[in-house]
Amino acid sequence: MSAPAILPGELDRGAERAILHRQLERTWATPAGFWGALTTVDHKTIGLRYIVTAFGFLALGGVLALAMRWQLARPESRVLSADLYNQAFTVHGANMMFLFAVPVMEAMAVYLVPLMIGTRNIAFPRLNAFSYWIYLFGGILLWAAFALQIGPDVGWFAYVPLSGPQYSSGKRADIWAQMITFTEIAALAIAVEIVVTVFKQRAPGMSLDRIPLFVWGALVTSFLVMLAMPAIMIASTSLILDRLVGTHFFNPTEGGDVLLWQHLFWFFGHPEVYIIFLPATGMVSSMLPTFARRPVFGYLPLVLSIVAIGILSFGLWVHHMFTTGLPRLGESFFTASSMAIAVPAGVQIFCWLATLWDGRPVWRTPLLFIAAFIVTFVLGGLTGVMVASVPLDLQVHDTYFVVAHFHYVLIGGAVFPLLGAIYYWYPKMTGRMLSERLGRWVVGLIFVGFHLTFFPMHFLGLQGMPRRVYTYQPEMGWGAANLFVSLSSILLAAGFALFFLDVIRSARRGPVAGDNPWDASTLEWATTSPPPPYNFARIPVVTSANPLWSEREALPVVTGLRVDRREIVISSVSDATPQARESSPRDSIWPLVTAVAASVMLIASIFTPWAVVWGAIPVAAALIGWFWPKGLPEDEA
Amino acid sequence: MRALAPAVLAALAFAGCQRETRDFRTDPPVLAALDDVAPLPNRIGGAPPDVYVALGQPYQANAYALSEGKRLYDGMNCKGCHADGGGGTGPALLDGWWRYGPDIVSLYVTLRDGRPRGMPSYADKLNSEQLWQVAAYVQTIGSYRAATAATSRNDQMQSRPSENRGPARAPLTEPPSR
Amino acid sequence: MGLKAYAFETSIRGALVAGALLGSQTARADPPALGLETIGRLELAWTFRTGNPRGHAGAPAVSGDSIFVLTPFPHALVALDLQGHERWRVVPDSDPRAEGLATGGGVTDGPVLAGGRLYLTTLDGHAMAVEAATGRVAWDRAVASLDAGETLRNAPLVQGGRVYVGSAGDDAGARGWLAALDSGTGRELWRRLSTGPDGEVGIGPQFRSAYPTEAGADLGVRTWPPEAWRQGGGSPGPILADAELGVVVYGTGHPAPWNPDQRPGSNRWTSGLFARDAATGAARWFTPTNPHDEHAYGAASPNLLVDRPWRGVDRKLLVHPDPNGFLQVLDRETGLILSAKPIVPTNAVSGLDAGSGAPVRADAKRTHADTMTRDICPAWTGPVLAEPALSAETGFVLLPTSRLCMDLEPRDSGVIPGTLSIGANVRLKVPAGPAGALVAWDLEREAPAWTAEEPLPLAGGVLATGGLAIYGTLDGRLKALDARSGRSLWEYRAPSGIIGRPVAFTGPDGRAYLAVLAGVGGPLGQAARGGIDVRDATAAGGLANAVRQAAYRDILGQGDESGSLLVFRLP
Amino acid sequence: MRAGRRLAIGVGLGLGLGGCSGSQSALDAHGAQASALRDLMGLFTVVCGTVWLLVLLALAVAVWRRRASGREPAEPGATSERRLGIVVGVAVALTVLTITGLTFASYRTTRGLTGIADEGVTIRLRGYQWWWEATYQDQAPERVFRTANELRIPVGRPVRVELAGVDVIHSFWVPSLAGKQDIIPGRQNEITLKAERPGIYRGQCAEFCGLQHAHMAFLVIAELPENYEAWRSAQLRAAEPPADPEAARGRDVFLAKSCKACHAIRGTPAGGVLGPDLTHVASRETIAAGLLPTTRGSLAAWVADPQTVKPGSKMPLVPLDADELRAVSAYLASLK
Repeated sequence: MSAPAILPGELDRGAERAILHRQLERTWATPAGFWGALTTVDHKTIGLRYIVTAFGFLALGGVLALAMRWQLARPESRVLSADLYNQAFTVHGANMMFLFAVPVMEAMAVYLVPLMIGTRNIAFPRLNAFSYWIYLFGGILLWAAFALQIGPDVGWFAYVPLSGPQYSSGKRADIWAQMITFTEIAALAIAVEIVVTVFKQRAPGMSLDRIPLFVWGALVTSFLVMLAMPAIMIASTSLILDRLVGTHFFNPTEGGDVLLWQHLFWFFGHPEVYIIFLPATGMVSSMLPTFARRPVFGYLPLVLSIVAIGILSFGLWVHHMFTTGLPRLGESFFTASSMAIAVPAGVQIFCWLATLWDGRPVWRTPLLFIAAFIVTFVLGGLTGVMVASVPLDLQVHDTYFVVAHFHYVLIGGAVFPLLGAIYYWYPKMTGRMLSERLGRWVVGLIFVGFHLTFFPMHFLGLQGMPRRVYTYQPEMGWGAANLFVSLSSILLAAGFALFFLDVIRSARRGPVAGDNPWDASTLEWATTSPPPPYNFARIPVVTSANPLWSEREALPVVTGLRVDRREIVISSVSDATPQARESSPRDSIWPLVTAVAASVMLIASIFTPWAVVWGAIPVAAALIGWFWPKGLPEDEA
Repeated sequence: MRALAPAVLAALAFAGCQRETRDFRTDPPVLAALDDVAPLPNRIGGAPPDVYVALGQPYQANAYALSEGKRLYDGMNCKGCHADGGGGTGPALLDGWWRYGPDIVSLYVTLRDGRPRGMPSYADKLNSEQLWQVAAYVQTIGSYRAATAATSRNDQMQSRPSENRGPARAPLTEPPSR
Repeated sequence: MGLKAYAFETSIRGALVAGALLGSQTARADPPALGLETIGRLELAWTFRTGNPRGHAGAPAVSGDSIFVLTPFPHALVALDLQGHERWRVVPDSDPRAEGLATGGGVTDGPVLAGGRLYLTTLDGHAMAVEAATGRVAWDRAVASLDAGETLRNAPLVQGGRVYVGSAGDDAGARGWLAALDSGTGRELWRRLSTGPDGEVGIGPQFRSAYPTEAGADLGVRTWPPEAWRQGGGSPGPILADAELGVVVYGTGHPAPWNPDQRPGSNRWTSGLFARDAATGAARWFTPTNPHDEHAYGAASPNLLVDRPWRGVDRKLLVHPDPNGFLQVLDRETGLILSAKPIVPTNAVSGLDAGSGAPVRADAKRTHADTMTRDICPAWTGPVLAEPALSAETGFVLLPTSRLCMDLEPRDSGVIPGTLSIGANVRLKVPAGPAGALVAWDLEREAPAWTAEEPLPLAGGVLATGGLAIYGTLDGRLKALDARSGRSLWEYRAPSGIIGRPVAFTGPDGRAYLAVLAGVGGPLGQAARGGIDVRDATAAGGLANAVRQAAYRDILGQGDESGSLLVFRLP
Repeated sequence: MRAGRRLAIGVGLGLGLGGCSGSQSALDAHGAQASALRDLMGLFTVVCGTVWLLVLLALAVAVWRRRASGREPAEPGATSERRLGIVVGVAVALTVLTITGLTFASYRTTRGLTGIADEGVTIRLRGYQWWWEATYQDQAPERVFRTANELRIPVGRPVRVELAGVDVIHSFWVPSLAGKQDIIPGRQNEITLKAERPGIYRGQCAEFCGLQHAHMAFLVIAELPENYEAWRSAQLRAAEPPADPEAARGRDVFLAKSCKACHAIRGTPAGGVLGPDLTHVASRETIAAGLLPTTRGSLAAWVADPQTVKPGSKMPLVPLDADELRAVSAYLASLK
């Protein structure tokens, strides 16, 4: 008790651990209570919040999917009206892509990346908080609109002219376009944070070849976000301008082009799939060694595959447009590039199989999810090879075959690893384990339910059932398969329900986990579960790709950081040699204020273009407040 | 604060609610009742039918109805005489000077019964709901009334400022000469 | 020189009839006193306000000491003495529904004076004969049906005891027709249509076209999709008569609707030139000038009959300024096109195919449904809307031209009774440079002798007299040029734009008079009148778009409330 | 009115049962294009299926193969690492080979699709929300006519379908005959059909186009050339004046009510273009874009209450009393 505290401005030169903890706690902790919840900039709190919100949207989107399957269970059914069904599938698609899949992958990165690379907070933590609020408001906008029957009804890729001013009256398409703006701002903010965090805040010694593969996935994903999202921002902004101001970007009569929309959208839309998929492969690569009990096979090929997929993903957007009558030569190029992406994807699969082959698998729920992922994703990838072929795409494009294909890729390729990842990192996030027994049920129900639901859709598509039909005529002969699919979807839903139940129950009642329950090798397991606000009392020093396995006794650490202000270590890009101490911002209400101001501006601009002018004033005021010096220690240097 | 944002959003959305509902099927009795206008003896102005008021004047405030009105305006050859509101063979509608006034009942009567100087009757071309849709759309062309709902812009040749910008505003200074 | 100039003073837009053939009632064309030297002394004697705000096209008729004015719809026929006092006035009953069919500003033309009677047609479909001396209506016949979308715009042609009347109503999808009435009683002698089976069109054994494309039975049906000819348009333009040959010659209007994709085929007998037997109406020849008309040009422009040597041989010529921008010279005995040269900048048509006489269209300016084609020159209004004149002193053809271009977007349009099924969105455009010009065309050289450029298109007719070219402009200037050089000699500022044609005559007092109707309107002037909102670029057939351009804006404010007759006199 | 309404609902609900049939399966190929695509589909399925099974096999062996036990993380040995590396390398090489092979197979099929000689029938097809308008083209304009929601084509002759956009994007798809091609405003696309045997092939709009995207179907009826020519000449004729008095009354009702403003019937003053041309409506197998079989009852149901049968369609409810409805349906049913 009488041990001397570290004085303000003094550095941690090997202080006693308890004192150090107390000091760091005082510096880094988020104030308790409601105010603290609004002002926090802790990447763990925000990351968790993000994850929970995204799973909330997943549940809502799932309910919509069930409603649609109810409607489609019988021919000419009238459970949902055509109008409501069109809103339902649009909101389902937009919700799953923009409010669940991308945000949840980024949220996992927000939570895990600083822990995995051994730093105390993400770069630009206030921007991180702002990103969450904007995302939340965008999600609320979409769902509030749907609840009020003004949900967008133009499909999640909102092709013009259907979503244009003439054929989509009212504000439905505007809400879709503006929701895009919200989620894109949020995603871009995170992408910037992740890139800076990974490049400049790695623990000393974590050179490029020691970065965990999930972090590689998150890094490449962030670059994809930064390169792809501007295309959709341009597209959705042009659409809003067409609709609100009367420009003619997509009006062929006045010199615009309908296909411009599709090019812009898919230039974003295809990388979007990899934005979702790459972090998932990173998760697999990071989890697999823990359960195979050996380091991952082919670290370098895996990293190169991630980068290669990231690059190739920009060269295949046209395979969504094979039926639009583009020149055949160009289409052939995109066939080749679409097929080529199977190669790096194959490299990853083979490396994982090799890891399993050579390892000694421990069959816990995350590994089960990984196995389910391999089985499902390979199938989805192979149907992907089919749709990449111009002639085959002419038959299966816009049918249930494609519906099946992308659910295989997205659920099989991203959601399965994600669920595995939740099982894997849940103890780190909450300090408690999820139920292994329920976990096996979850894997089983979801795996079986998924395949029973989506596999028959391949055949429905080949039998001529187009996607996005709110009903079909009884004589088409699709009734039995659709009924089967609808019934199977209940099984799938039951699996997800069980998962949610487990997650909610275990948060309080699960067995206590301890720091490193899986005996994993990466840095996030080097701190307590859940981690303290400052992540690491002292920043670890990394000497290998699997630090917790190679340094089993005690990790070497860095000392010499100030404890009376938020401070992190800045290191070099390639070798991660320490370069500087840098302050990290404290809690602030201004990100929320800015987010509210920006939301008001964006939503009001659906109704009048003048909102952009008048709405910019509060945003500017909020930003001034955000950056105004407060006289805190963090303001120094 | 966290609860406020949804509340504000909801309030905004509720305001936009009526303008978005889409009722595709109007019962034949309602259709019949919608034709029950009571124009004044000079056939300018008058009372809309009770059912129209009871429904909350749906056609003037509903974006979908206005868009349908616009579609019919084009499809029923209104453009042949009135262009996109600028006039030609028929009088202009964009300006603030209408022969029979801006009242919705006048517009309805004009469309239904025609007017002597070349305006044909559309009673045998549109049903009463469609007549209301066209009347409501035509009303948005003129400069008389600020509307809560805007029509869509055509993807055709741009002939005047975008409808979505709001009601056309005319300089009500010079009366036309005819 | 062997040149025989027909007289062009007989007022009528479209019914330019040889004065010599009309007899002594017609005023003389060559008032000796009005000429290059005297024009500068011309001064306004009086004006007469008609009280009608529509565009005043055509010219008054003059007889002795009377001057007769037919106001636009609703019509009034007014007889004035040479001091401007009203003698009598006839106001025919009018059907206001005609306003709904009055496309292109709804300008009308007339009256025509012949044999002591005034012949006139009304917009709402009546043909009338009125005693010039008393104003008594001799006969009044309803010949056109408003229910079918027909109106009457052009002045009748009176010749050889027959009154020829041509319908209007292409934009309403009415089948065009030409009818001959008995001038004494108004009884209909024959009526020939511009589309449909040979019997109705008047194609028979007499028919001999200069072009093989016109051979075949029932082309008026077979060059249309099934039944489309029933709404086919093709209303006659101004009619000319050649008594020697016993024919009447006129151009037919564009096919309906504008959208070419709704009417594949060459759409006979629209958009071409017809010569018909004056007595029976049987067709003598037909020369298509814009078959399968994609730009709503038609061929109903005002023509000239000229007899003169052509490449060494004396020929009876028809000078036809086609709306596609080419001045065509035809042999009016056979319909053979002898020459075709552009008189305004053109890009829609690059030339004529020698074998068929059909225009060679530029692919870039072809039009299709739902597709916008930009900058088509000339615009649908064509280069020459009003009467050209032959200057007897110089032999030049004086053409009042407009150089407008257009953007055109055809759209599917249905035939809905009582509505104008135009089926196109159109914007007129003023190209760079002058928007109009008076072109003196030298038939000998097949090239312009001189060109007097104008900031605005010319929409009124030209008077050629005493070596002068006299014409009015849309911004209200009445001008006289030297017909040899185009040098400006005299100008008068009228209270309103002029789309009428000046007429010169010698009064009983022996003094030279010049009369012209002022009152802007018509397809190129109606936006000046109010009632058109130029913020809509497609308003008034796309004219609004041109008016929004700086070069055309002068026309605004020319909308004097009422039209007026201006009468000038040499002191 | 009430009778008509009841009739409407009765037929509206009971429809479909006796509806038209017609295959809409990509696997049931009856056209040159569709057959080529089906064969390619077979090749891809076999190759991809094999690959998938191999991966599953590898996974199964990797999971169940016998190995030393122990939970301690093991640092892999250099030889096993090299051996694994070779296996993975070979697998990647095989992947590259397979992918290249499939790509070339795909190219070859594409070349074959575009190589169909272009002669015979040309049809200009336009997609509207939510029906199809077909204009049969011909050098002779008098042989050009419009019909709707049904294409008749001669067997064995290539048929060029020009796809012209009017409102939003639609996609023309007859799975049994050919792949799909989008109809895009502002662009000209085309597709060639060639039916190998007579039959009724159903097609449907494949690109989401709004409310009634689900009910935007059409039939392609392939007939022997002589039947096709007979049909074509019949279509060229104007509608016959109705023979029986009820149908004649129906025509009068049709022309007096708002039907004429949107529909055209050649041979009558009705000349609207907002809806399908009805000149020979009763000669078509279905009405309302493949929704109902053409019978007098379904015509009556459709006219009486289109918004119950196809909610949101652009066909308005035209108030008719029971007599008028009967007469109009008799008239429409007479338009063979």
